[in-house]
Amino acid sequence: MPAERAAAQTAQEMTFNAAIQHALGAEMKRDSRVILFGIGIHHGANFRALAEEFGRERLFQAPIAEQGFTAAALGAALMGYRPVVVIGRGDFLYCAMDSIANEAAKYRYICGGGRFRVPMVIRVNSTGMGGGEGSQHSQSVEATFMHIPGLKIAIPATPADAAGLFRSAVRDDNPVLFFEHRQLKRSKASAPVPLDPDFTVPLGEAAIRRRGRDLTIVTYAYMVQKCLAAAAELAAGGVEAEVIDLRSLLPWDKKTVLDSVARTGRLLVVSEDCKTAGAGAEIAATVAEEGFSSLRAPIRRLCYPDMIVPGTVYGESLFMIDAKEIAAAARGLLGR
Amino acid sequence: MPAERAAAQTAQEMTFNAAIQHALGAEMKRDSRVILFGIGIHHGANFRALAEEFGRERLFQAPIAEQGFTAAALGAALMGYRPVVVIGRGDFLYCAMDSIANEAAKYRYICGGGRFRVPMVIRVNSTGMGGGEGSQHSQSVEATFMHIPGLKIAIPATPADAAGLFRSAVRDDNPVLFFEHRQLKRSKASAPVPLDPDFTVPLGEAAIRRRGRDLTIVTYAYMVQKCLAAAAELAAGGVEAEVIDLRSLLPWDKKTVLDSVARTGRLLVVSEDCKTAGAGAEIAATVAEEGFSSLRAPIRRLCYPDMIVPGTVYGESLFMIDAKEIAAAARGLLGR
Amino acid sequence: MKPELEGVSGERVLHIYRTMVRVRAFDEKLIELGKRREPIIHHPTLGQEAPAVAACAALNSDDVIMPYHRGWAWAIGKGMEPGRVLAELLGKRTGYCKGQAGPHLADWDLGVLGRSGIQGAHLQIAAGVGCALKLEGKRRVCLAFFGEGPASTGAFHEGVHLAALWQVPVVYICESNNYQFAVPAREVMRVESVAEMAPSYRIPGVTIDGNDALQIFTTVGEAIRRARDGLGPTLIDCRTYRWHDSYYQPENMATDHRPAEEVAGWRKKCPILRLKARMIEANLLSPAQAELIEREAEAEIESAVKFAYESPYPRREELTEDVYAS
Amino acid sequence: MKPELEGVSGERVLHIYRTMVRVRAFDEKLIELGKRREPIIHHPTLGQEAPAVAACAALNSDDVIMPYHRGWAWAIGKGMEPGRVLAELLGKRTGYCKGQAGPHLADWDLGVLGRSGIQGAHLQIAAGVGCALKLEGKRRVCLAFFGEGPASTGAFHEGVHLAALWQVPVVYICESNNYQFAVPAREVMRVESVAEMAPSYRIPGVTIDGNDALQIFTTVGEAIRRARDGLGPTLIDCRTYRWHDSYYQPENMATDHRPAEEVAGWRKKCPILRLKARMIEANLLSPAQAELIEREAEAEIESAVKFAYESPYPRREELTEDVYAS
Ligand SMILES: Cc1ncc(C[n+]2csc(CCOP(=O)(O)OP(=O)(O)O)c2C)c(N)n1
Ligand SMILES: Cc1ncc(C[n+]2csc(CCOP(=O)(O)OP(=O)(O)O)c2C)c(N)n1
Ligand SMILES: [Mg+2]
Ligand SMILES: [Mg+2]
Repeated sequence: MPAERAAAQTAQEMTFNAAIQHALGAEMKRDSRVILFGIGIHHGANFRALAEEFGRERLFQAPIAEQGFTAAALGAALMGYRPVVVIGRGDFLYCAMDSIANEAAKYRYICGGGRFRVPMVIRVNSTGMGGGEGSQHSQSVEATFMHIPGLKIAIPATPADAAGLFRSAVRDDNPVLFFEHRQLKRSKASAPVPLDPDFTVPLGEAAIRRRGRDLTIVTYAYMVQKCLAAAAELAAGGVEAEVIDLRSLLPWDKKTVLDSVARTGRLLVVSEDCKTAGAGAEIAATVAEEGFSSLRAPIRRLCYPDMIVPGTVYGESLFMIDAKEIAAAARGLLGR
Repeated sequence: MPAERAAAQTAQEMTFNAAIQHALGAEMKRDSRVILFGIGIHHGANFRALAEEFGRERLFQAPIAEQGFTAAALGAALMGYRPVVVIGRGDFLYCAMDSIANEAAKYRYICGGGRFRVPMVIRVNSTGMGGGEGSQHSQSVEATFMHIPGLKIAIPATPADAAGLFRSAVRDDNPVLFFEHRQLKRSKASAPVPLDPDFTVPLGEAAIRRRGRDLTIVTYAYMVQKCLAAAAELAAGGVEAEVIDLRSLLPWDKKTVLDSVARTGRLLVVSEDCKTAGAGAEIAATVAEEGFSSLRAPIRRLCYPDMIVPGTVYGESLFMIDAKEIAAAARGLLGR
Repeated sequence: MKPELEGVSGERVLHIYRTMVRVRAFDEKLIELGKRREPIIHHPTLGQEAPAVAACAALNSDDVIMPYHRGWAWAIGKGMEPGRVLAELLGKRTGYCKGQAGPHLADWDLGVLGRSGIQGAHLQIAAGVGCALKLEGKRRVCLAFFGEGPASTGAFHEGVHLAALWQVPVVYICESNNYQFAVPAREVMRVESVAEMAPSYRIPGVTIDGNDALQIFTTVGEAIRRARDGLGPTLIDCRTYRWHDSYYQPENMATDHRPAEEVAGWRKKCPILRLKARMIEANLLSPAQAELIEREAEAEIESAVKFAYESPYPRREELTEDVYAS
Repeated sequence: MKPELEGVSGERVLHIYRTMVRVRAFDEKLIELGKRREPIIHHPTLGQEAPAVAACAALNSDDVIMPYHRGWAWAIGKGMEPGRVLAELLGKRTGYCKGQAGPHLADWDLGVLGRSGIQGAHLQIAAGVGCALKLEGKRRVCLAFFGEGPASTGAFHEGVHLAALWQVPVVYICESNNYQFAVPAREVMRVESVAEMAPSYRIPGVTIDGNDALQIFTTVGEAIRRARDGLGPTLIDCRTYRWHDSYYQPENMATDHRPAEEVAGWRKKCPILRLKARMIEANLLSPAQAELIEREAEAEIESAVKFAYESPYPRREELTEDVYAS
């Protein structure tokens, strides 16, 4: 979309992916220090136009070398640039794990004294199930990175949040992992995406997607839709669920969650990652520590089972969490 | 120690490290399929004798290539060998993350049908703080791997457990991470180490190190000592803490923990890893789900703060969890 | 004297030819299914059938392979049945991995050691497979296939280096097809042939015509002999080309920006037609026989499709069994 | 005409000489402290002072370096003060990183970009530093130092390859000292010189005498010029040797199993004595001046030690500030 037209509009309906691309283009225009690293970015559908607009020099096209080009982005960030690293699948973050967890997350600290900054975004083009691409292309790995101080994590559920969080990530002076769920990429939301270059969503702030007094459902990314569908179903049965979309996982919005649980007394955490030591564990543990007195029932986590993602569309379909399951878990918590 | 003498004895006082070396030598003798992979293993103090006894062919000495030789061990395991991979520091597991989390953990599953097995041990020679070696040699990374189905994790606190769990790990048909805390390596325990080649400690079973009715302290590895010291201090003040040493983190012994909390009604989890999304989160979350009705107070996690390990002995010393802090946290839970 | 062609026995030549025809027929069918949005993962290998087929033809049946993502030439070359391959891709219980592996595809009895979705990882795993083969001392070998893409990964460097250090019986076979998905290889590689990297590991590096099945058979055969004799790994770069776009999804937003003449030029170098012409010339094949082989392949693939589609799906519980071995 | 030695200006030669002497004095002092169980991390670099000192001497002050674990030749070579280095190792607030980094050691103003504890990681980070330097267009360069150990890592392969692909101004300088901790390099490497790997990236690879400070200065200088001119990275292997065991801990269970004659032989090739002899011969240095330089170095190190030990420790809160930038 040409900039002139964009300026004329204040908001526009876009897919999740288009919203991020729009924000990326705007950030590259706004700040010449924003540069890209990734595989095939002089050719891929998402990047060709950027290469044309901003010149190939700002898009460091890499071979298959996630460890290497993620570390390279760190190097450029140290010198004052603001790289965005494009990673094809969440699973490939494990290929770059040293560069992320040992280097980028710690580099400011190990250089000491606060003079060094690591303003970089690791943009995960696709995370989660739904493509039948096999167990090394379909994991939800976000919890792994919640445990690494020095990192931040954004994981939006709507096109507008994706745009707003992406801008915040690019402008942040720390390494930010930005996860895009594969099932959201082409989705549009009812709310249009603000085009204002100053529209940002702060890292670390949750959004209450639906108000309710009977229980709190905490979730993020693709599962937000499922939880909202479950909440609608529950409402039909007279149960009012509050649905919180975390939007960021590091830092995550403790206060919004604790306030909600203080009102509802019940917590259901829904996430697509494996249950054990997953994102839900941290939410649940924190509420058991800091919100204990409000709790009127056990906390419940509804997650992907502790297993490996099957390598086919059919196999995946057998394990996808759906609204019915969520509603059933919620009713279970309420003893109904 | 020559085998003849060992056979004559039934148990012997040994350091933690020596207990593991003894078990490793015994396993290599017992099963010729047990082979080693690692850096410097034809020369390092721990391995030279094994190279002499069993021949260098069984010890695949590698250059610095953790990703590569961990994957190589997987390859040998697939073909029926039982490799033990030696990794210098827990932090270096992130260098081998793809080989561990995407390959070894999933390989049996992605090969389908159950004909493939991955009997391998990843022995982490040193994990945790205390050496002043810097933030990339001193992390506690175990929680990262609790989230990866397909793996098992052993993390002993005593020489006898180290020997027994090591044997179980070598005999297990799945990839097992075996963590040796740096502060335990040269420690001896009062209880001698059984030398019987059939002495094993099963993976997934906790040990109650001290009985108590007032609260449950769940911990593992080096923190076990600190928790026992705290329990002694608490006992002097009339508080009886039960101390559970998890010994394994995947699978971990839910039942022992839940049973204990059912008796005490209070849970303190102590671990040296960073708090957010750490091992303690899973324990706390599980108890908040499945032991909620027993809880008479909020759960409390006492962990390393969400920060990076300083690069000096002095810096580390400022952040080490000590018995006093543990005792104070316990008293806090009891409102005393 | 038995008939032979360029030093390869007539029987092997016929086997290679027939296998390539079967691979092609299967590939074309899968592309067709893919375009109909059938839920399968398939990276077409049209035009580059020769390396994997000819290399597998040089193996004994107890040798093993570590394959890669592109196509199923290695699968069929190593003895897998198209019906059970497709069943696996569809997630059917009759697949090689009871429907849980999909494209990862493995078979213990055939020595197909699974296919990681992580580019390059298997080049390291193969080094360790080699350790096992060396220790067991049965002169077995492992072939590891890959595209030129993972030659840029740390996994390649660590894996090939370890194989060389330990002198294990692994042959690394690169199918260089000038592109890595949509990216021209020359934009992301410094060398022209991956074999140029062999000196870093002091192993033999050979660049050959990847559309010449017999040259591949002979070169890989020589590398296999070296491996069996304990002389360590060899790195072979087979120069070839795929005719089709990297993937086939209809909604794939055309990742194929290759010049039409380039594709057309390579189509003329079809490895199947080329072998066929030489066989006919050498009286190893008659046009009628060739026709028959094609018919048989088509019939085989038709019944494979029928088999796969008619097969049942596994139950949910069946897909949770193999996370851990007990 | 200004005096010069083998094409290097007398002033530079003197600087290199003096710096090596200072590095040596500091190193000996740290070994002494280490043996007394003072809580510092130090990998002695005695005998291999030349590469880092001479290479840094070829830089402009606004150029940057990415160092590695062995010794502090790069630190002092790039202008760091021994007192603040030791203060950092001891965890004192007056250290370069206020006592929180220890051996990781960095300084923004001096262009010392920190030292990862992960072998090889910085070879990739350096490639990206090079991207920044290339984009900013000020003809600055980055030197990346390493031992021959990480040449086996995937990080080396990916890092050097990326630097070559992007043609960024990075010079990779390997200090090959025949051992990787206690392991003889020949047991875990196929090549003799890391420079043999340069063809994999189609960049210049040069092997030079790592105990000849002037040859290093000249060779690195040439590589720096290429880098500034946009001709991309160079890989330089400096053949050298460390006299001391890899580490100094008294409880270190003697990891040093090197033949005594081997060590003695290399001691005779001392890079400092060698340069000194040539300088004296060329009338660039008198024995009295040499004596003075040594005295000054000793005095400097004495006061550095005093400074470091007398410095205060940071408070706990100070060490929690830099996890995130705000
Ligand atoms: C670690 C990793 N990064 C990225 C990918 C995505 N990916 C799959 S195939 C491929 C290109 C492979 O190119 P090449 O090896 O030349 O094989 P070809 O497709 O040409 O046959 C990429 C980037 C991956 N699977 N693994
Ligand atoms: C990824 C990783 N693996 C292992 C180590 C432990 N380690 C530190 S230095 C070293 C050997 C380095 O050898 P070399 O590069 O030759 O340097 P030298 O010590 O000889 O100067 C090893 C194995 C590490 N720091 N990082
Ligand atoms: Mg290719
Ligand atoms: Mg060395």
